Amino acid sequence: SVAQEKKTIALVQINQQALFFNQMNEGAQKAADAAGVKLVIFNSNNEPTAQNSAIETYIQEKVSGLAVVAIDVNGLMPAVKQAADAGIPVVAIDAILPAGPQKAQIGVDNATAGADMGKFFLDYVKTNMAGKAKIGVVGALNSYIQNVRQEGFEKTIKGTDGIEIAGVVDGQNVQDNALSAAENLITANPDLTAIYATGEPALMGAIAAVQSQGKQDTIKVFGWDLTAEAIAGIDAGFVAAVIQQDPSAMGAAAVDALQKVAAGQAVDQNISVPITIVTKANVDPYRAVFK
Amino acid sequence: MTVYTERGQGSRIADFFGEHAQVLSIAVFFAACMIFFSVGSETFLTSGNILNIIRQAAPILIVAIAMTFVIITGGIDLSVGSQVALINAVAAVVMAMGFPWPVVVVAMIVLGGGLGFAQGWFIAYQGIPAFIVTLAGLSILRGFALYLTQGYSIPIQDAPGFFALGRGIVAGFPVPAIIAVVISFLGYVAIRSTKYGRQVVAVGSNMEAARRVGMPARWIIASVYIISGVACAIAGLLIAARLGSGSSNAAVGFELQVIAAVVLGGTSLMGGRGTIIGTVLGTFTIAVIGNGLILMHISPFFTQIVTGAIILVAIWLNTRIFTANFRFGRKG
Amino acid sequence: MTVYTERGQGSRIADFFGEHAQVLSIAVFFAACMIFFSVGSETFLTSGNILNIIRQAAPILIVAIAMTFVIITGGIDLSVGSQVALINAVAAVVMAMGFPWPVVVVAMIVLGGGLGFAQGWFIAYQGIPAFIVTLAGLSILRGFALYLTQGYSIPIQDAPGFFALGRGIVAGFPVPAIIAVVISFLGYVAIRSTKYGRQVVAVGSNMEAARRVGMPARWIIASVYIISGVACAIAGLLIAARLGSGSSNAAVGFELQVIAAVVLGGTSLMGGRGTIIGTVLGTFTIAVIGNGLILMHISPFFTQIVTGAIILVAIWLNTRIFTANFRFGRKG
Amino acid sequence: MNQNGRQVAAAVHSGGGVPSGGGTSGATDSNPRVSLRGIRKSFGSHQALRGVDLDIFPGECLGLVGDNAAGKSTLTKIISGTYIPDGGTMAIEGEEVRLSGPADARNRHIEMVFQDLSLCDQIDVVGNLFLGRELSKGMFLDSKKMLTEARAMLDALEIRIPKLTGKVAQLSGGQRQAIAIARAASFKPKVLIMDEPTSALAVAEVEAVLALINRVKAQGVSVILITHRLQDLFRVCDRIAVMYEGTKVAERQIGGTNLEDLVKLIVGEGARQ
Amino acid sequence: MNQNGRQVAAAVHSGGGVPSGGGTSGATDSNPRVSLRGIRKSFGSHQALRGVDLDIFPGECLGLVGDNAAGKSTLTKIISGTYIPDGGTMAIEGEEVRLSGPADARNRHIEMVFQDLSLCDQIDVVGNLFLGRELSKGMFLDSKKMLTEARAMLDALEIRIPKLTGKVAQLSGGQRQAIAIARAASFKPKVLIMDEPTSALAVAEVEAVLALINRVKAQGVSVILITHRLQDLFRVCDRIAVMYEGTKVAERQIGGTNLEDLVKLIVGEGARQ
Ligand SMILES: Nc1ncnc2c1ncn2[C@@H]1O[C@H](COP(=O)(O)OP(=O)(O)OP(=O)(O)O)[C@@H](O)[C@H]1O
Ligand SMILES: Nc1ncnc2c1ncn2[C@@H]1O[C@H](COP(=O)(O)OP(=O)(O)OP(=O)(O)O)[C@@H](O)[C@H]1O
Ligand SMILES: O[C@@H]1[C@H](O)[C@H](O)CO[C@H]1O
Ligand SMILES: [Mg+2]
Ligand SMILES: [Mg+2]
Repeated sequence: SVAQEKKTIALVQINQQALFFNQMNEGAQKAADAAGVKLVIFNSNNEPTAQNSAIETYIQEKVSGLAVVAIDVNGLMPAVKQAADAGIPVVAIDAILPAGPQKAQIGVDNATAGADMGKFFLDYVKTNMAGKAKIGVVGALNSYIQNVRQEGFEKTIKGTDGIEIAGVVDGQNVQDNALSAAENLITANPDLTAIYATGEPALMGAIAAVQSQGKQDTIKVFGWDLTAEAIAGIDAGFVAAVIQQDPSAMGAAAVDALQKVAAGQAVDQNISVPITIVTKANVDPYRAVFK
Repeated sequence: MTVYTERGQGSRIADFFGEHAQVLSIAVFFAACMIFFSVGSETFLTSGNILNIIRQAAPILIVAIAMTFVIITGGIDLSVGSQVALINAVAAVVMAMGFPWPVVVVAMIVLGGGLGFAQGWFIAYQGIPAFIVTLAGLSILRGFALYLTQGYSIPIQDAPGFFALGRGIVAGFPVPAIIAVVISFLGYVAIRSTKYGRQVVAVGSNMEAARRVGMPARWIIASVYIISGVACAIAGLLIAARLGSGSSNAAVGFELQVIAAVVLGGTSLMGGRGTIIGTVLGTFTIAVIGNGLILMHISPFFTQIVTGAIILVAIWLNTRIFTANFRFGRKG
Repeated sequence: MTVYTERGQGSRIADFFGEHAQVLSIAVFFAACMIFFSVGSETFLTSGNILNIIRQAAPILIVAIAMTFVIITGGIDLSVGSQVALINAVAAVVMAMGFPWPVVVVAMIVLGGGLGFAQGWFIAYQGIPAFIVTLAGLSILRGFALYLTQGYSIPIQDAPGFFALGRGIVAGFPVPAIIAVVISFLGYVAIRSTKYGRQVVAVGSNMEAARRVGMPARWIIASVYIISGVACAIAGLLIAARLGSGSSNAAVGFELQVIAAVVLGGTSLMGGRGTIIGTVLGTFTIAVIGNGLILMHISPFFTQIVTGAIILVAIWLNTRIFTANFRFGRKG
Repeated sequence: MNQNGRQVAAAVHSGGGVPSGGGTSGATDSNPRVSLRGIRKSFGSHQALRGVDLDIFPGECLGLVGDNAAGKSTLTKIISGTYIPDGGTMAIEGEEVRLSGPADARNRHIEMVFQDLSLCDQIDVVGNLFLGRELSKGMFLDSKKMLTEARAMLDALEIRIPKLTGKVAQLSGGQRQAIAIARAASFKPKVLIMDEPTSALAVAEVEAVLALINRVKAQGVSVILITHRLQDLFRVCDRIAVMYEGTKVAERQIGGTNLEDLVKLIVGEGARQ
Repeated sequence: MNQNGRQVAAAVHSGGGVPSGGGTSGATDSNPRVSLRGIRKSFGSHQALRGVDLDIFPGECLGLVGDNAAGKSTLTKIISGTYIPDGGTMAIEGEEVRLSGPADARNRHIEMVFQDLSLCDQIDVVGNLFLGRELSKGMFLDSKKMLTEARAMLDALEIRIPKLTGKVAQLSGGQRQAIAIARAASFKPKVLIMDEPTSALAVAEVEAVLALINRVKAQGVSVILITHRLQDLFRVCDRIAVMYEGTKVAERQIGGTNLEDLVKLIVGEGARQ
């Protein structure tokens, strides 16, 4: 049974190595504090079955709500259903679960956002790069979401005149691997003029690679997830645009949704947390967040 | 006055403790963990939670049993996580093609054995160190899983019989737990009481001696990797059945968990020495710690630190207090 | 007619090949990779790309040199990735506090040595298997890194001197490459020509014999983990300088890369046998493969598969063709 | 196989009463059980054996002596299938064979006590005695029966090992050697090779081993005994072959030699050309 | 340390010409170099040594004999610091010491040839000879000097090892043993313990070792020789101690015993009560 006065909500996280997830945790924590509930967080360190095991354990503990950030979106469903059967409401954050008993899906539409970035990229090339670009992708092939982002982006730009796609390298969602992969991408394509990075480790790696290769003047970087380094890159001019999700808001929204469900109120099935494409023009407000 | 006297018979109890120091100490440590978490969390000792732990530990236990064989021969299998992921992914892909699940189960076990044999062949017949072969296997097999799924997770639909493998309950016990117990028992009997088990120990103890007495040393070495492959197949199927999906991300870091469980159970990485009971206790110790820390609401920032520290302390006690005490028994 | 004749002097060349089979074969394989990629990609042999490879390989090489010492003693250090991450994170945190970078560099090297000693103490003085100690270390130290950074990557600002460590060029060579070369050279001399190197080999070859001839066996074992810790500190600093930030995410999976490089270079995981030249060649072989595959535009879905397969083939050739041929030399 | 005429064979065979050098050991009336011709073996550039001919007859004990590193162990390891020779032929009971490995040799009833003993340290005494020949009941090891028989095997060698279910790792040097001897001698070998079997044994145990050799000889077993305790040779051997630097330099009937002669042959004095 | 009176000591000491059982070895004029009292050592529940007293004098060779597993190796390993005894005392030149380990013993010039030889297989012959005593020039190994000296060390034992820079792993049994002996004998020991040093050696090499023992004895070294080749004892030993099942059961001056007597003492016949 749960701590007597306080209700407990559990957040099952993917990892804590990306800032993104930590900000989500912080947002959720703040919201939980505000609502007077206890929040417990489980870090599954990228292991899908560990997420199922954690949920099963929380069910035994009879927590009052579960927020999940899935690694294997299909594989998590049995545990989600089990929780629902046990009367515990579940909301999903970030990774999109297939249809099921979860009360809400919180996050961004990654395919659309990827496509949005694609459009932004095309505009950018037209106006700033004389309509010609050779772009390489630093991806994370083991991340479902990042594959969706990659596809959304590639679909949008494919076939456009003047745009050449140099290929994809796999950073495996690990920063150093992304760095080496990005460096190799750059040396393999000396005429590369743009990079698209599908997530935080990939973007960090891409930025460091551009710096270490001294290509700040010739390569423009587009990517996901702001960090202090990304902001510095925007200031330096070689990072053109970064999609900023609002992980903290996602975490908070999850707690709020669970609170509402517990109170018997209705929640939207899809709680969209809007993205911002951050460029030199609108970066200022983010400086405080990433100090 | 010359006195010829024979040495006395040694104390049987001291000998027993001395010989089984490893298993006894992990047993004591396991019991300590159980008590600690029972006191620390009301949920811990509920039957639901205990069954949970057993179900969750089943895939690790199955592979750890096989890994015990591998390590007893002085080898290692770093590719188990990747093998599990590949089987997991292939099973989902093949079932999505419409093959009936019993066929898939058999096919996956054969595939697992085949993967194991391929690695075993390099190790036993080509003399390449197990560490490097299975490290290459780790990379290659997960690469295949990734390629096959293209990074997506493949849902498994409408196979209630298959799902029962991962989620079913028979006579109050989770099916995976029953499978794991049966496999542990088989492993126990095989190591202790069969000719094959004796061969495995002999090869691990002194490979050249085993060869010289006419044992098929190479084949024995290859065979433990087949066992490991089959165990990975079973674990991969159980995970697929539990999760209802196949994904190349399954079982990341699994190899280290499994090896930790085996070593914690007193099996020597130098080969020649190991017990199934130790492995079972080692596996459950790790599973209990994982579960207990969740229930104790340890901050996720600390879980890695605490888990590592507990394992270190467990082995340390094991080495210092138990083994030392028994070894230098009658010091006083 | 009884004829007493002495055996002839063996061929010196055959002996030379026999003794250095491991190093020679990885050298040949490395050369083969170089030729293959030079033909397959125009960019490969450009000086920019070569410098690139060397710079990327530097942190791995530095730690691999230290790991060679560890493995020669019959040990292993699985915690190197986590040590690198922790140093990387602490360095950034401390620099953000305003300490001047040279102080931080020295402090981090001391910290690395301390971490190494802590692990070495458990291994050498408490007799706990290196595998388990450093596996616990892997978990604990990354946990600390995580806790310290709270998941943030900590930017390092305004330390051009420090950045030069990771990105600078001196006399046309990247600074990390120069550091790695110096360390490799020191390692080479230490193993081959110093008393300490002899002690390391002796302990790995026959620990009890080393002890019996009065060598400080425990201390020698502990010392290689200190070396490993210091090497990790240097690597962590280079990575921090190169990335311009510190993060607990650094060097994930690093341990397996490093061990693969060492083993590929012919160092035996059983201890007692290993060379620095082999490790250098092993490291560069892996680095060249990673780089070459990207230049050849291999689909990223295949890189893991191809990398693993190439390593396996390299070792296989090594074992089969070279070693066998030299060993059974004059079969004809 | 021919079970008769063993005693005879041991007495009748002739074979170089004179040193026979590179040649064969001369004509003989009985057929050798094992016959080696021109055996060569190199390790890297080191020629351990440079063309050795040797015959061993049923029911005889052949002493194999020579300086350290002369190649005695290497030669006998070839007979026991442990090494595959680089050149030369081997015939067992007249039939030319190429042993594929130790299992093959053991199947042909060739047993060997190795100089390094080749025990499995982590296995108990009983297990080592039955290594590769475990008794089983159905699928399972018959531990009880093995324990009983093991005791009998060791008693025959008069060795005192209190606990047969203890691991062999920590036994004394002599105890370990006794186990290796008992293992090789107990399973009805036709050829029994003993590479310095008594080097670590105490007096009584040495006597027991010599008695054992005489016993199995009488049963028709061919024994090859490598030893540096030359006086022992005269108590059990029928014939002695001397090796020097990878070659066989002499062969003597036991009646036609003495200690002094042997020592001279071994160190290569006098006979050197 | 006292460099005089060694020859004397070797001749003068008396010590139990009669079996001395559990007691001390009797009064003596000279001071023992090493003196053990009541040494006990158990492994698990097995009592390897059950209270042993022993004195070794300068310039004498003490033969230590006994059945297999009697505890000879264990006892000498205690003297060489390899094992720490569970009970009893040890005095070196009158001063009671507790050896902290083999390094300590080696610093006190106690050297031992181990029954298992304790060589490092992956190190070359020279390296094994100088193991733990590497010669260096500044920071670096002085390989050249070590090579020259190694050759001299081995020549003294008349052992033939063609390539001193080869690894010892593949050497023959006798060659390996010779290396172990050369290592222990070459660094001016005061106490030289040899645990079956000649078991794998050929005739000439055995002679060389016996000569070596007589040579070092003459220089005042105390030698403890464990061997099962009883006749060798009479060529080098001054006194013989007999062990039985973890105890010392007898001590004899060499003049007061013969082969037959020793065999009886070893197997416990006649003297048993
Ligand atoms: N596996 C091996 N690899 C390399 N060299 C070897 C190997 N085995 C033996 N040798 C070499 O072959 C030669 C003969 O060795 P062998 O062991 O046959 O001698 P031996 O006559 O048995 O000597 P001993 O009486 O000392 O046992 C030696 O010089 C030895 O170094
Ligand atoms: N490290 C050890 N652990 C356990 N038992 C041991 C150990 N060393 C020796 N023993 C036991 O102690 C007893 C005495 O052994 P030790 O080696 O001293 O005999 P020994 O007199 O040297 O015999 P041998 O002539 O056969 O060499 C034996 O029964 C042996 O099994
Ligand atoms: O959406 C998140 C973040 O973008 C981060 O880059 C890690 O992976 C994804 O799940
Ligand atoms: Mg030999
Ligand atoms: Mg002994």
